[in-house]
Amino acid sequence: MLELFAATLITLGTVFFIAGTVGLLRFPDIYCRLHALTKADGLGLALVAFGVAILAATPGAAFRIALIWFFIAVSSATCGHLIARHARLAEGGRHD
Amino acid sequence: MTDPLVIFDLLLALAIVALAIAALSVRDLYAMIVLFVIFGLLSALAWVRLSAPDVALAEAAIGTGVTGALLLKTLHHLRFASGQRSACMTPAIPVPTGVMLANAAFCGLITLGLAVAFLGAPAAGPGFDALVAGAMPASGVDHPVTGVLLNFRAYDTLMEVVVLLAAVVAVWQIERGLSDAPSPEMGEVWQGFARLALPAIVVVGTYLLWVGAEAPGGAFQGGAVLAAVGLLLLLTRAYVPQPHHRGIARGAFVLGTGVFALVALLVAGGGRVAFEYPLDHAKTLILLIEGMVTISIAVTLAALFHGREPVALRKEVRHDT
Amino acid sequence: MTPDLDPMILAIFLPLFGAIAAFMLPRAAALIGLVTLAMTTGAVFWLAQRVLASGAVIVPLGGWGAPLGIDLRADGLSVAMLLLTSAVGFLVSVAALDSLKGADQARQRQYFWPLWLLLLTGMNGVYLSTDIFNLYVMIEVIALAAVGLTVLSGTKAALRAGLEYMYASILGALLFLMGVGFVYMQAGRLDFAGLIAAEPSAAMSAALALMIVGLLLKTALFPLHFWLPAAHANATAPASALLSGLVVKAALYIFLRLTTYMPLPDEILITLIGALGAGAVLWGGLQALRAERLKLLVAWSTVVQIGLIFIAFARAGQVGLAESWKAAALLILAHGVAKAAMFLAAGRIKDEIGHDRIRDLDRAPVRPTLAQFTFALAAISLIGLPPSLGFIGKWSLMEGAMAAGYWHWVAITMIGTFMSVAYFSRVLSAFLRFDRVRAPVGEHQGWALADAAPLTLALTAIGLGLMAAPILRFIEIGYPFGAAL
Amino acid sequence: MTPDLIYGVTGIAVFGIGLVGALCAQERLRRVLALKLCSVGAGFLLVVGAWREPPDTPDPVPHALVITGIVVMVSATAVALALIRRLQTLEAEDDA
Amino acid sequence: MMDAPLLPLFILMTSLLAAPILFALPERSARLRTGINLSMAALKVALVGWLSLKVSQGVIYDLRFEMLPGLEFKLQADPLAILFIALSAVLWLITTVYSVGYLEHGPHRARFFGFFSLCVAATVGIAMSGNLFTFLLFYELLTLATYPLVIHRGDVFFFIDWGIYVIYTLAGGLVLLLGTLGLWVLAGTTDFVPGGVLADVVAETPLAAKLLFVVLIGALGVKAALFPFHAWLPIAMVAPAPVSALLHAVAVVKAGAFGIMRVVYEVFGIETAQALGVTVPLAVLAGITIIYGSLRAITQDDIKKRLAYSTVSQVSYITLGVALASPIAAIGALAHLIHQGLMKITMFMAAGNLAEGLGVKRVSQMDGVGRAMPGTMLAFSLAALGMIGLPPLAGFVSKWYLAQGGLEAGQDWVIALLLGSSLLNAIYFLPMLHRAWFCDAAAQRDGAPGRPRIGWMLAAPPITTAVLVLVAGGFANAPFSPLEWTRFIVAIEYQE
Repeated sequence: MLELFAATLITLGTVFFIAGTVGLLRFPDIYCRLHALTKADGLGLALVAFGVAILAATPGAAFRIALIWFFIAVSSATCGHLIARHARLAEGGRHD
Repeated sequence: MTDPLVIFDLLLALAIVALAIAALSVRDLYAMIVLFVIFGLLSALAWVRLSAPDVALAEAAIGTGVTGALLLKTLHHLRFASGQRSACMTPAIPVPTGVMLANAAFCGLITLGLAVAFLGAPAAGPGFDALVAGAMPASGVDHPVTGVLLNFRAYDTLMEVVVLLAAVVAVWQIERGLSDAPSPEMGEVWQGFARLALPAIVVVGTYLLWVGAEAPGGAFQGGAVLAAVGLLLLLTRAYVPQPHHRGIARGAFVLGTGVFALVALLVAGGGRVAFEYPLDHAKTLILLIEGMVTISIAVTLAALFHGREPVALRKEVRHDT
Repeated sequence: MTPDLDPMILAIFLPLFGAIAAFMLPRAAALIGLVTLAMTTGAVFWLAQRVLASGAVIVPLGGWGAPLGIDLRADGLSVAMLLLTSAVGFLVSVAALDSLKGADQARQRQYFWPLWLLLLTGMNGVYLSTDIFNLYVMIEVIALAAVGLTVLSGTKAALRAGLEYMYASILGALLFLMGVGFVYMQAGRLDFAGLIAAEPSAAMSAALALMIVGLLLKTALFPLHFWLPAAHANATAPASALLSGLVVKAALYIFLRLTTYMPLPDEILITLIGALGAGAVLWGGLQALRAERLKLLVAWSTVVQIGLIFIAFARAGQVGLAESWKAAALLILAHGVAKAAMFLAAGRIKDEIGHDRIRDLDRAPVRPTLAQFTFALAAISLIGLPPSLGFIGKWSLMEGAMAAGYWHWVAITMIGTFMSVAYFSRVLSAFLRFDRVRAPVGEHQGWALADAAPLTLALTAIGLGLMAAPILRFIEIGYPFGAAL
Repeated sequence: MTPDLIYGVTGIAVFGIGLVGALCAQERLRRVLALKLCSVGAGFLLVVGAWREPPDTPDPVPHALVITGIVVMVSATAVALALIRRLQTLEAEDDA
Repeated sequence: MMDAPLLPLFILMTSLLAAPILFALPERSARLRTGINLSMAALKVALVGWLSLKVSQGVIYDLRFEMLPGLEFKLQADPLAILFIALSAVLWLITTVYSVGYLEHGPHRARFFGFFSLCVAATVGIAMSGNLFTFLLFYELLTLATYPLVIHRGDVFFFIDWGIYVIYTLAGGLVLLLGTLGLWVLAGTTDFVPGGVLADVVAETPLAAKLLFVVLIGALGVKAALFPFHAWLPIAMVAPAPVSALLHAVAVVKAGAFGIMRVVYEVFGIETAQALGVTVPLAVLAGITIIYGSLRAITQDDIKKRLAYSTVSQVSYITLGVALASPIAAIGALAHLIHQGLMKITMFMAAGNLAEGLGVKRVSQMDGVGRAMPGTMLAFSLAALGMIGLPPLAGFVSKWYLAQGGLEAGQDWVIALLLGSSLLNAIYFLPMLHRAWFCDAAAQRDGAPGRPRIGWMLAAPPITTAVLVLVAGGFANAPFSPLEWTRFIVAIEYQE
């Protein structure tokens, strides 16, 4: 039962990843792509991590997975910010 | 029925090859570096599949992480130095397409030959398995890779640290204290992230070093992760290298090599040769060496990223003819 | 605790500690460098004495023993190479004291010593190694230190040449590493004994091919020599002397060892390598004839000499006699000493005259007579005129080729010798002319202490020819070219 | 089909691709990258050679060698990149 | 008397060690340089005298040093060597005096005398070489040492011709290397042994032996200026006079001729060579060179060039005498080695005096020089008459023996050749003497010639050697004369 739940979560997470990837490939400009990527991946990762944590046998492992999720979330947010910022600065440079 | 993992392996392999080709053929150098970083991470994944987690860690941290950072820094410098944001850097004489094709065909032939040789080689050939298994109890550590690195083939590892030392000496020699491209302004979010990440990275790095004795990890992986601290400090300009820090930096560069070599030399005696640690102290000595080497690796990698020697800026005399 | 010192360990560790000390204390770098070199030379002599007394010696590092651990092994050939390296290195160091004394060379002075001592560590390591992966690491130590030395002057030409050198070095090392991978797959071990024991197979052939191409790239055999002339010509004089006289020999030495333990499977391949050597002799000779600058000419002559050594190798491989390797070994030693002398002399001439354009050498108002004399002596050895060691090497080469009826190698050697006479006499006659334009010719400057080291090297290159017989006997200790390990 | 076969061929392909790049690439940076690809290819070969059919554990020696190779390669890359940066600075000065 | 087994080495060292000292001396310490030069040259003469005494008493000198396994550096002092060393030692002393005077205010004297010493050391080494390998060593040293001497006064125009000189001599050296290697591979030894070392090889592979002969003689023929390898010699006459004198009389061409002797007598052995059928072609080649050189000499107006072509012709007498394979001709050849040296050195030094003292460099300017420089011209005339073969001068003695040898060997054409050659000699030398003594100077030179300004160091040497020419011819049968010594040698070489 628990495994089925976990599998569902992981599948759902994967769907978000695929959606994010499609967005990355199909969206017209960098901001839209970032939007698709960060949003979808953030959620996708959370779902997958949660699913895996359920499957993990020990609480210690679950804790580590949580840590991983936390750091990836923080760094991907920062990355998204930096990329957007860089793109905006570059645009500004082009307008000057 | 085929193992589903085989499909995963095949897909991963295809992706790795495709990324390698893409990285070399994409026009934009920035895109090239990004593709390379993905390539490196996927390679590390492939090595995990090949039950080589140590190698995967090293590749991810050093081969991809540090190398990627070095490449990005250089690209930034090149764009700044050439005063433009375009990607084309080299005033190269264009190589005729015919020559390129001939080269490619030549390399293709070589690759084909290597593939044939590889397929003809024994699937799981003879190796050091039995030898290592036999010698592990006397090595002072429990993790075989660490045993090989710091005991059985410690001489290689010492020389590897020497290579690192040579690299930093050469880089300091090459890049004089000229004004560099200013590091980019990254904003508050970045600063905050750095503050958040720093302690975590320190913990992870130290953990990797410590765990190396019995599980994947060790001096190099730990050192590389700690080097990331240095990178963050340099990038956030929380630390700006000063000329008077050079002595300490030099000390840190040579610390690992020096201690390693001294230990190797001093254990000789009483029938033992160099690098032959007395069994009772093997673990302690190895940990000592690993600790010192980790510090050196971390500082050296950070210094390699920073590049130039922090000397007082002055007009440099040039002798171009 | 007093550690048991072993000369082999010392030969590697002394320069390493020296490099660390020289890097930590830049102000005392020169002193540290000289002391280290003297001590290393002492250690090598100690080792030589030990080898003379008891034949080849082995140190199993860590006490594990090959194939799990790494063994250091010294036989006649490796000790001869060590002696060459440390003795030539010592004299080049002495010369470096003078040639890096300029006020604007503080940086070069500061970095020359640690880089050179690291280079020495790597080279000594190569000559004592018996493990192919260890050799890979060693050639990388050498490569990084050598590139650092190449670009010491910081000029744009030197940097460009250094970058090309770097690319070639890395690529060569990686080809070698790939070969190591194949050896591991097939043989399951990496020591020399494992190479001998390995069954011939496609993987071993691939390994051999990869390692050989990698080494040929590093040792700059035609047509893989493209990086060498610029790198050696643009480095500062002592660095050029080290690079040309010693560094290329490391890869050459590995090549000799490797092909001893893994014989090339086919005579055609051996002939091919000989043909590349012939190409080097002819092409390098032509380029040397055309070179406009003195150091470039000397660098091209290195390409020629390497080609000659490979001709000796090809002839040796064909005759299949242990005897025949000696010509190659002698030529390596001769070239090491003479080329170091020649680059130092060329550097002195450039320093004194202010340029090194061959065309204008005779217009110079000053005559660095002793440096010119040194250059001429070195040229005698490189051309192969008696009684220099170069002559003895060439003699052994041609003798063997003639005895075996390989007249094409004799012919190439003769042509090469003739060409070397032609391009060196371009320089030498410029030294001797003096009233070409009736320009005021200054008094020759007489003695200069800076000329002592190159002159000693050049005289050694000539004088060693008289010692050829004992040298040959020494090289044979421990059967470096026999099958027995 | 076992992983060693798949990744062995992958490694050789990557090495070959790197070789093409090292010989043909025009930009200095790209040549450095091509060499790095070669080293990854060589790493693959060694890791594949060490692999043993589970449940056997792989041979640790090649792993150690690859780690050494990675560190050596990053050192060489750093030096090559430093050369490139310095050269670019000098060339830019001369253009200016 | 003390016995010194290292005596040959000492003789070599007197000039070999003098060279670096002379190089190192500052340019301005001329007196010290002259002192060293002269004392070393005198010491060498004394040592050579001692050595020849010991050798004539039957002491055998044999110094060996292993260079490569089985291959030795070997010095020996056999009578043939003594002959050549004695010639070079005596003439070195005389030429040194001459050069000191000649270069009194010239540039780069340290360099000049250093190489001058090396040149003589090489010649002495060639003489004492105990095997072809050692011979090769000194032969190359000789090439190297003469290189800077010849171009000592060279200017840019000269360097165009200079290439020819370098190519000829160094190619000769290389071919000699090839020949030495061939000998080593074929015979397993390169030793000079009376009677030769190749008898077995000739019996087994005559073709290889013939090839070897051609290679060796070709290589040595370059230095001996054997036709068609003679072209470098007239070019080299741009050298300063003392260098030309030494080159033509002792060092270079004689080294080649001496080498041909060693090869024919002691590598092949005269009987083996005869059996191989290579001596007659060599004799013919020598004959062609003799005539060709004389013919070319006639048309030269430049004095030194005329002398140079004369050398081409005269040195081939030696080769001819060797190739005739008769003991009497061999005596003539060996005697000519000495006599030609004495005569030619006289003439070159005299020519140098003319150029220095009067600025006379061409035959057409020689009118009346006899009255202006009587001593010099007397010496010149004596030597020229000797060359022509006028009895009782030295040249006559050697030609006489050669002719007799030709008869003995059954090669009657040699008589005709010698007569023709003497006639040609007369044709190119007599007009010079005629102009010098019997034409009026005023017709050519502006104003009165005045007293030429040459010191005793220039004037004395040619007169000394001219006296020696007289003595060598007139007292040919006295004990210790060159002729007597050559009889001693020939007895050894022909193993009688």
